Amino acid sequence: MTSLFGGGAHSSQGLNPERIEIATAEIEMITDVFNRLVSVCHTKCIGTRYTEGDLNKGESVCVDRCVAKFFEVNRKVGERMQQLGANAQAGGSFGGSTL
Amino acid sequence: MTSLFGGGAHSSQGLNPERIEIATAEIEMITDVFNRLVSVCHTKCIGTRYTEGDLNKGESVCVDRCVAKFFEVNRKVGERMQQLGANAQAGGSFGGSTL
Amino acid sequence: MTSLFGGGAHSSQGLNPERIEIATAEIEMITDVFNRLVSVCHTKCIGTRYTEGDLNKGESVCVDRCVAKFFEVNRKVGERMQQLGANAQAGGSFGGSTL
Amino acid sequence: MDFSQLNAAEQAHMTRLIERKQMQDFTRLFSGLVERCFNTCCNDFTSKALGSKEEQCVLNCTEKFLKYSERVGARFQEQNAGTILSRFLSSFLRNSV
Amino acid sequence: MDFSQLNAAEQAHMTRLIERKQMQDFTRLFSGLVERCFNTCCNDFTSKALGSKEEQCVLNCTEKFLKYSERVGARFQEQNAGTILSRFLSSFLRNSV
Amino acid sequence: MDFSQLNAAEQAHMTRLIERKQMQDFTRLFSGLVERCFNTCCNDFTSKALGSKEEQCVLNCTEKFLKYSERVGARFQEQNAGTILSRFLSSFLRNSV
Repeated sequence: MTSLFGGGAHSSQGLNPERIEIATAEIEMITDVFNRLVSVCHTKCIGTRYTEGDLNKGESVCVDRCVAKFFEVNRKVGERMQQLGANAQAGGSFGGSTL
Repeated sequence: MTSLFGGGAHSSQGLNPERIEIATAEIEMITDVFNRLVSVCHTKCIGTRYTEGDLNKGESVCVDRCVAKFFEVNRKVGERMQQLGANAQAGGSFGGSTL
Repeated sequence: MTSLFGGGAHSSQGLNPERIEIATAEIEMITDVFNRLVSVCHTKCIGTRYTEGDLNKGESVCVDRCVAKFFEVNRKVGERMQQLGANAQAGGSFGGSTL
Repeated sequence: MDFSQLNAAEQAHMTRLIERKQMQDFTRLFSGLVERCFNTCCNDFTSKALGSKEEQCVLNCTEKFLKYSERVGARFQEQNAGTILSRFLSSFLRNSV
Repeated sequence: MDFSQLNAAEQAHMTRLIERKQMQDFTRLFSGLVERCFNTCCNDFTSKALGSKEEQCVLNCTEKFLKYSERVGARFQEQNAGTILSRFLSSFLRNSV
Repeated sequence: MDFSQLNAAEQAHMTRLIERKQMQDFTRLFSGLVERCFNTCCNDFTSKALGSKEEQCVLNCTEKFLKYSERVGARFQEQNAGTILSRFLSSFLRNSV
């Protein structure tokens, strides 16, 4: 019982639990980032008066720049974390060691 | 391996993975809506001075109206989404196509 | 099929579903509390000007007190809930009975 | 919720899942309550001890929140929320297949 | 995302998982939208009925949000987000083993 | 946490689950950090490029957040949080059966 995905199948036909878990973590990360992006750029760019249902010109341009900038920040934060030696293990010192 | 719930049992005794997944999605949706309702009506109706532990009259009435109005908005948003042709597949174009 | 963890193995070698579920709930609770603590004390203690990368003295002291106070509040809320007779079953009347 | 279209094994599975979800909801309710009351009641960090005003605020906040949640839960059920939402979800899923 | 390193069984498993995630995302998108539009458009609780101004606000809020999400989704894909993020995750995991 | 009441198979299962949770926590920590720093540091959308002031703010925000999280994590452990919270949960579960 070495895996949440049951079995220890490592054959080329079966499921390799580790590969599955990493792929799952990737999917969860991308979804999480996307959801935060949607929330954050909405607050930055979309007015709250709602007199119309269309995105106006200013909002559209703002959205494009907001997404680009968000990815730039994504990269900067990632680089800085690597410089500072944070990794998933160190990450364990936040949530992990609390367990 | 066509399902997260393992096996492809479609007999009347076994678990039909698709039915189970839809029922699970229903439960998750209702919980999610309820949690947001709790949060949103608390902000709209409950004072932050906390000089007493009881709901006062004004707060109680506000809560009842807030819940009713929230469901009205729920309906309106659902109808508008259907008019605009958004469905779970199209929904895939938010989180989905990002994968 | 009495458990999400499959099987009803209660032997000393197998998995006891109930014990596993309680341990899982514990882990989820601790993670949840920790994440909220991180968010809440950041807002209370960390300035938003970011002219430096270090925690200054004032911020460090604030963080220590914030964590201590948060646990104090944790205890008080827990005690009050028990006095008022709220338990996981009653908790079912929030999310639960909504299902 | 209406699980009448599910067979016995599926209903047992869903019941189990709902029980797990309730345990999860309860712990989330608790930590959300702590966060909310802490946020509202504690704003002085010149000391690590909880002041008597802060403590009273936390106790009232807890009590009021429990009463509040009960009221919201009761109204939620009256709205027949489960049925409405699952009908909504079904119609979207049907359109998407 | 690039699943080319996975075998057929693993790819099938991931496809299934992505489908579940999309269903989840959709319901979360919906409830998030309701929360957002309700929060912005409804501030008068002297009545439980939705006023005509509030209703118009909710309809516009919904339409605008869907258009907004589509635009963000398109930009997200152009950025090749999936590839960048999985490379990032891999490099951290590699460092940590 | 205290898993001494679990048998070997159960302990192995929980260890695996904790590892998964840590990976999840790490990715969530990362995306939460990006969101927080972006929110605080980026308020000018007349250009899509990150200005030098914005960039410095993001770098400092990241560094400070990591130091902050470490400090909170250390204090959290000193409080013996795991033990207190699981005792709390147990007592509620016991009352509810």
